[in-house]
Amino acid sequence: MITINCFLILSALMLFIGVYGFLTRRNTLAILISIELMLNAADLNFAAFNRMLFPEGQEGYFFTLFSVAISAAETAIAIAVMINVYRNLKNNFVENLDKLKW
Amino acid sequence: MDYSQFLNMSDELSLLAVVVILFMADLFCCGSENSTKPSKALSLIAVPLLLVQTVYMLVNMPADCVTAFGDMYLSAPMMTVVKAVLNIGTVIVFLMANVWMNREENQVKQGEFYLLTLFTLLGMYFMISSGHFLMFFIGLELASIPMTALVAFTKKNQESAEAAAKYILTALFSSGLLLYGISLLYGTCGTLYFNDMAAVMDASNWVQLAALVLFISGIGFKISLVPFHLWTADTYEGAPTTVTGYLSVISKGAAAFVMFVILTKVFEPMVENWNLLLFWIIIVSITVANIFAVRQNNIKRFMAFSAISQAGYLVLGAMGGTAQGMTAMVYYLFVYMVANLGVFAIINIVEQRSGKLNISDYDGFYATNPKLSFIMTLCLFSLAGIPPFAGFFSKFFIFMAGFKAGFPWLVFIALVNTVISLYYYLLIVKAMYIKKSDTPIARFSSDGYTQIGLALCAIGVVFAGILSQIYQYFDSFSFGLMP
Amino acid sequence: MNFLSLFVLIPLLMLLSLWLVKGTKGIRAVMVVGSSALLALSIYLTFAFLAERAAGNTAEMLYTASFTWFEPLHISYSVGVDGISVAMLLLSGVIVFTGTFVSWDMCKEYFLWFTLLSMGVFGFFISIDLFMMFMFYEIALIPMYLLIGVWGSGHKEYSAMKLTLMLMGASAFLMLGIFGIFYGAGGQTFNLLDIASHTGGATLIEFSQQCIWFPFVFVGFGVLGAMFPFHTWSPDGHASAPTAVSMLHAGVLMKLGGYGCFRVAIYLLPDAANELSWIFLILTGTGVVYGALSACVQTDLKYLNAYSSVSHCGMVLFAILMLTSTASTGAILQMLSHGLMTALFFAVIGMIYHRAHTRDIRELNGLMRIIPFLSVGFAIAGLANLGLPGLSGFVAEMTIFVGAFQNADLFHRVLTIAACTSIVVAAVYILRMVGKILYGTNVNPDHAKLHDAHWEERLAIIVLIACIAGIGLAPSWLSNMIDASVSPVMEQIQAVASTVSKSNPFL
Amino acid sequence: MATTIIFFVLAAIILGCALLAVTTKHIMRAATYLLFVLFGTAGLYFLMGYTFLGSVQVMVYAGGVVVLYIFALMLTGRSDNQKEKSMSVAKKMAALIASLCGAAILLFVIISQKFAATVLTAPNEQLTSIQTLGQQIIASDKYGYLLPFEVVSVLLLACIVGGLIIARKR
Amino acid sequence: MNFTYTIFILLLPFFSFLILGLAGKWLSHRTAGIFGTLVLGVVTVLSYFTAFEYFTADRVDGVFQTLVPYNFVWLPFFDGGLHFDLGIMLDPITVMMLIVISTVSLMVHIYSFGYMHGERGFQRYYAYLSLFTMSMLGLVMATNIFQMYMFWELVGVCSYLLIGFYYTQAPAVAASKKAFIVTRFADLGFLIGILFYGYYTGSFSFDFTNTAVYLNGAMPGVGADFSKAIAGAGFILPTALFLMFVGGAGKSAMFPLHIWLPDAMEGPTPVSALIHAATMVVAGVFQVARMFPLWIQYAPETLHIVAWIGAFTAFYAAAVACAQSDIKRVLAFSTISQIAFMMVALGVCLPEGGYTDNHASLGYMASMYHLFTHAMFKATLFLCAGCIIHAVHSNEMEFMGGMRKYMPITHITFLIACLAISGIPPFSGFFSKDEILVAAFHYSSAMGWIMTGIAAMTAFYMFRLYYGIFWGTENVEYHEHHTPHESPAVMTIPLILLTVITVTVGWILPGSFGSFVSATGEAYHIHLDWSVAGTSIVIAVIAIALATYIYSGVRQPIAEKMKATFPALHKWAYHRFYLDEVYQFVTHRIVFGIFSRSFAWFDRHVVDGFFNFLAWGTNAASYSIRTLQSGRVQQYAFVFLLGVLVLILMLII
Repeated sequence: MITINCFLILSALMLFIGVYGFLTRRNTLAILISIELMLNAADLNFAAFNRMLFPEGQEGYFFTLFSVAISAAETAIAIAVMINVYRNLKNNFVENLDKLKW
Repeated sequence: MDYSQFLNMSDELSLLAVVVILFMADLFCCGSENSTKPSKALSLIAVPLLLVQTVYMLVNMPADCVTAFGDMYLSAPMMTVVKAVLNIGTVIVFLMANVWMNREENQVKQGEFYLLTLFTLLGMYFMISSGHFLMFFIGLELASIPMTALVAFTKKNQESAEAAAKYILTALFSSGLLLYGISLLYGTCGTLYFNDMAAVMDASNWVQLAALVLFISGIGFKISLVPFHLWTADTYEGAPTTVTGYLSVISKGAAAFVMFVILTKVFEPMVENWNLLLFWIIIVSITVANIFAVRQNNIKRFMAFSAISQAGYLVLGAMGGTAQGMTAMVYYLFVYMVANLGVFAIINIVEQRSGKLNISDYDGFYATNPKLSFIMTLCLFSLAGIPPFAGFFSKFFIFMAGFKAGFPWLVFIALVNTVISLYYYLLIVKAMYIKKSDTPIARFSSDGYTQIGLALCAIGVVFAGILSQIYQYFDSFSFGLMP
Repeated sequence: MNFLSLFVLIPLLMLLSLWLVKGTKGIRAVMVVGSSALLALSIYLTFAFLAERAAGNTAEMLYTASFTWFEPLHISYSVGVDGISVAMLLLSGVIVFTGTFVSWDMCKEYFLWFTLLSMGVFGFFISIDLFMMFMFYEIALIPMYLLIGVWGSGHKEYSAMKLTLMLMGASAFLMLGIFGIFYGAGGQTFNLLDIASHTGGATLIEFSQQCIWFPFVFVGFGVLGAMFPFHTWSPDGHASAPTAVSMLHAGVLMKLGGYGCFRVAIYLLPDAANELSWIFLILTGTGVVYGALSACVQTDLKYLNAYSSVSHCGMVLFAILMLTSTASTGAILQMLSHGLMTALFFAVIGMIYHRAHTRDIRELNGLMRIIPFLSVGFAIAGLANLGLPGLSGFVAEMTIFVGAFQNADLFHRVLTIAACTSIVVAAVYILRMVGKILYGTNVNPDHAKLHDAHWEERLAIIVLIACIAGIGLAPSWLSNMIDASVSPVMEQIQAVASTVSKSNPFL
Repeated sequence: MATTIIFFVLAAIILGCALLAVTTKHIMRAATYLLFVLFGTAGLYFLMGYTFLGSVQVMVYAGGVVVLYIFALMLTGRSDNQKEKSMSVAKKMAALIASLCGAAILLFVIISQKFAATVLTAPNEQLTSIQTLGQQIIASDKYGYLLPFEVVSVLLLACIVGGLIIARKR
Repeated sequence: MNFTYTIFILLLPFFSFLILGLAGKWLSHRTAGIFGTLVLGVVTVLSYFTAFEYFTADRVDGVFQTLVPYNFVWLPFFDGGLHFDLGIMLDPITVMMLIVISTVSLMVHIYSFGYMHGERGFQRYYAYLSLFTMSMLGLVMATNIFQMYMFWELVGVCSYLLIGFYYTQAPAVAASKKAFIVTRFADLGFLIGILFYGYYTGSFSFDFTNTAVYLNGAMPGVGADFSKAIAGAGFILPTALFLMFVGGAGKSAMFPLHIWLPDAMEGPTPVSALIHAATMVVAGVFQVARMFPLWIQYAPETLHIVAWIGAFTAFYAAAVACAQSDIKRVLAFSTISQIAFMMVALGVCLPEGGYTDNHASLGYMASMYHLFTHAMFKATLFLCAGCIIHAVHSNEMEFMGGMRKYMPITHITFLIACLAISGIPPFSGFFSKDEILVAAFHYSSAMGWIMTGIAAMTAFYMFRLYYGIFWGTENVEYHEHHTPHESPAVMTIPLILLTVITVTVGWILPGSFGSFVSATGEAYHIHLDWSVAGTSIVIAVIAIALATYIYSGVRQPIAEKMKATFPALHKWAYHRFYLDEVYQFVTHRIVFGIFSRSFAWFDRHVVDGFFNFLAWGTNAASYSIRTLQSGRVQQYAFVFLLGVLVLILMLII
């Protein structure tokens, strides 16, 4: 019996796995990958809510749709930034991004 | 299908028109990479266009609230006013950017600079006028993503790259949480139209409360409120100075206003709850930022902490969501904008002329550049809230609003913090006037654009407070939960 | 346009012309013309005011005018004067005038800030709108930072910063207090008179509210009035400030504190004043004795005078808190008197310092023989300070003591007598200082050839001495003028005075 | 019943791959695991009957984003860059505890909310048909998405410009 | 009778002060001196004229009228019906004081012309003298206690300025400071007394007719019942009067506030004659006399305390005077002792029969009489001492001896004054002192005998001084270097004039002083009580003989032997029983050393330290939390996340 809670638990776990990844990965691209998990979790939520609770409307559906598009755009820019960092630092480790501090 | 409702969005459309004209201008007038002086034309186009558009917006201002696309787009006169305020700020940023854009390595990129800036501005427009969380989210992203490119604008610069990376990473993290929060709102309300949500909001619903927190964290990231602020200092320091200026007022201000609108519109039944949240966020923001600012040496980083602290004051206007608070907030934003951009314009010109960015480099600045340091002093005093400069009025009014909303002790803590902020603003004044230096910044003359920008800032700082019409103008449009 | 606004307008014009003129002569011309105009205006105001009163105009404030400023917030540009403000304006006029001459050799920027400071001071005294009052109060504070920081001496950066921060900290208290009053009275008007008389939409401020906001307002203004234990900005600040700034600061700016305490804290919050005055009486009473005793062991002339100011200004607040008509009149007289004599003191100290390059009592000797004019000025300032009859200090102190004695309970008696002892201690430190630096024989060869005062310095000293002696010899017109304006406040107090303070453990 | 089984299988795949994606030391593998997660999610969309959404997910994410990642990894692909050393245990533990607390709080909040106990059933084709979607996305009245659609286009344009400015050599 | 011209008695010296003070720089010594003296001459004439007019006017009910030609509110107070008036009041003691002050002042003016000849600051000196004369005249003509206080302070300042006239010399500066501070300290009592008095009686005026009304009935100001109760308890008025007396004790150098007076001798000698012998120092006596109706009616017991304080002071000062070697010091202690006599005389008045009984209040008249005579002969003594110092250039007796041959006029006048102070008839001192002794015996025989004994000590130390100067061992060596010579006429004439007064005033007007000045204002005829007078004469003669025996010879074996026998006593007496050291200890070590220093320390380190600590704390906090901004983006996210979680918990808990 799949209820909305199943989806919510799944997405919540996915979200926090993403968070965990964000907090622990050292490679900036790996961090971005973790972020994809977080965004994906939210997307899943929208779809599930729409389907399970408000099937008569399409708001969640469209939100997911737009969200996917926006995440793609974000990812593109983020990756560009990371490549730019790589050009400057010759590596992609997040702990090297510490010139600006205090 | 009624396309005439696009006309209700004249603000956004006119800005889009400006973008398109600039796009074309960039393409045709100065597109050639060999052209020697492309920049003049572009800024010559951009600034007047933006001004014209501002005037157009204000003249064409709807008399009352307008909606379009089935409440997807909501606008009110106050929103147009805020957009106009943001426009003025952007104009000043463009004016001060000119000297930086004229550098050889940037000349070729200047079209992109104007475009990206205007794209973010457009994003803020949509964010302000959103009537649906989707529009809000898209607007927010449109305001943040091109900003990353702006932060990374001098991409050969390692610090700029680092700043951009930190910015985009934090932005993505926060937008992930925000998106999740919005999904929870959807799950509990069944709709994301602002107009329909307040009716189904319930202060005892924990999911909605969690969503409220996630929303505040997402927007708090844009406003850079503690504890969502940590990117701010690094990004401000690393970003090109003009971009820092833009980030510190325009993007912050728009987000604060949007937060006010959404809190009062959507989260209206939870007013007690978000008051509690903002109460602590404001206290922590102001205090922590002030404490950090005290011992900064890089002036941009210093201004970053100052900006965080100012954000705390700005959000004070949102307490209780009163109409008076809104007026105070917009007024504060306006005053803060002119003063802060004035400071950044000077930081920028100093950086462009001498490459110096440390507070200690400003030792003896008054001896070599009295006029600039005088304007800088005016702006700093305004930021610190010293009369007769506008900052005093805005601080007084925002505290008054906070007091009226029923938070005297919050106001008191904020007031005590103004003393600390005065301390660090005076540190710069001290550096300029009192300290002596063996290697002061050499005497230089600033370019015409910067001069115009500084003149605007100085006029604003001096007159925006004394002339009560400005406040009254804002007040005539403001709205909120209570009068 | 109300002619009181000229008090703000003239400094504004001075600022503008200072900005435009070039060269020392031009600056001096602007300053002399401007400050003379201000002095003349304040003298004219005094006569006009007295004539108006004599003609039977008994309105609480004369020459009132009000223009709505921030309409949504009920802020208006409201001016008006009563006897107290007239006295204070006169004082400010004199000090600004003499201050101009004392800082004869200063540069343009100095005078810009100096004039801004003056504008704040004048504006404060003509305001009857709380917002305006607060605004001018802060306008007067901030130029201090640069004036001390740039043109000061000694630990000037530290002192300037400390002074500014402490005073701004006080204004934080003050601002909250003002909000408390505004909203406590219904949030309809910032006008002092309306709030006090419950007109113009203002309502009675509840007792519990008053008790919350009274300490805020009193401390807010009290810090500027050098209330113990918030006085420590004053010795450092005065010691580091350039001469005319010390004069203006001790002479006028510190008066803002006393004036504000009286005009806002006591006038608008009478119940709380009656209830809570004992706390502040203890503090100010302590300050009076403490300042005087601390002054006894100072070796720096300016520190000495600063501590003496702590004592004298403490006396002002002390008298205000006595809540009697006489004591309050005495407080205002003391403000005037202290303003003039401290200005004179600082002026002479500054001139001596300028010549001898030291202010250490131990290093100065026998100046009477070398620079007799300055020395005599110094001695007269000292004598005024210790309350010599015929000079202003005596008049003020006696009025205060008689007024304070109208409170018959033991608590007030003990404090009053303690405060009286300060006049003995004043004699001790003044005579010690006078004896050490003026008398005896000079042993320092560097000091043997100091030149006596220049004409502009002489002018300043003579004007100040004339004012001190003038008040000291013929005080009754002033006293009557002030008292007529004190009485509305006293009516407020008397309405509640029958209730004895419940919180005072000494009653 | 089948839905239940499929859901749990997909959920297991998603969670497992997600965990692997954030823990594996090889970044290329992480990208691959992400691909699986995204496929899994797409599977869930299909399960809900949101076929179009599922396809978009597969196309945009799997086909676009992950490929982007892989290109980026290639671009930054020096050997020492590919394999990361793990962080200090303390930091990991802190992150783990924070994430677990977060998950616990969020789950607690969600579970405490009594959502309608609708059970996942066969999808209503009418609501999610392409026609309906197509009409809604260009509808300008309520529940129409013309405006976001247009604005997203601006967003994409801005991203192109932004990406250009960052990525191009000069 | 129109006494409006009396205003000039005050105004003329004031203008003289202004002119000499402001324009003195441009005047020659001669002009300044003559100008000052002439003005004072006019004042003296006016004073005498006033006295003549006043005392020849008709009495009403046998009493001289109290006249108030001028009185106006100088400084209004607004509570309790109080106001600070300035005005002129004439009554017998005022008029008497006018004569004393103007006479002595004029003599001193003339005398100073010679004494101060060629001194730097000559104009300033005359300016100060004018100011002093004005203040002193204002003091005695005051219409109310506050006005008296005002001029009281002014004479204090004049005294300060004149003692410190030689301001380049450290002892003079120290002495002037001491004089001012000690009297100022005492004035604190005066002020508080005035405040009490004003509050509970509702008036500062010397017109006591209203006072009783207030005391018995409604009170001004707040808390009528409360104050009434206190006044009913009857210690308020005595307290107030006693506090005022403290002020008077300071000015009149009563023990233990006398310590400033000997040091005040650092000033120019004519100043000592004027201020520290004849006029200012008797202000305390005058003040008690002024308030006498209240004392005798409401505070007789307290008045007796005053008497005992006076008696002790008289004894103490006499004892110290016996051991001093500085001639001005001896005179100073003698002054203290004599003023104490006056104080005793006031103190021994008895309230029996109310204060309308002139006999019970004999001391009042005696005190005033002695004040008058003492002013004359003590001024003479000081001026003589001035001549001697002028001639010898030293104050120490060891440089003198045998001066009679060099300075005959000084010698004679000095001798006459000595006889007067010793109470030998027919000189004036005899008459006045005798009245005092009578009053003392009237009070109690113990007091009478004590005072008689002290009178004998007076005779002894005065003749010790006399012989020390004019006879005794001549310091021949020193005199060969500086041959002493008689002073010029401008200095000797005042001496002679004063001596003439001293000689004549007692017997020319026998018994008539009391008909002018008495406690009730009614004429009181002095008749010598020969039992008392005889005793005192005999004792005085014995004392003089003793002094002659010990000190008149060229060698003084007995004096040496006495010194050797009681070294401690002599040493203690010479050092004035170390009272100065005690004061020094209390003020410097305790008040300044402990209180002031610790306050100053407290201020710098605790109060100021607190604010500095706040600043330091902010900075320290700034450093200590900087790791929050570590530059690691993951930490930023971590904080972000924690923030979100905390906020959620804040809402849902």
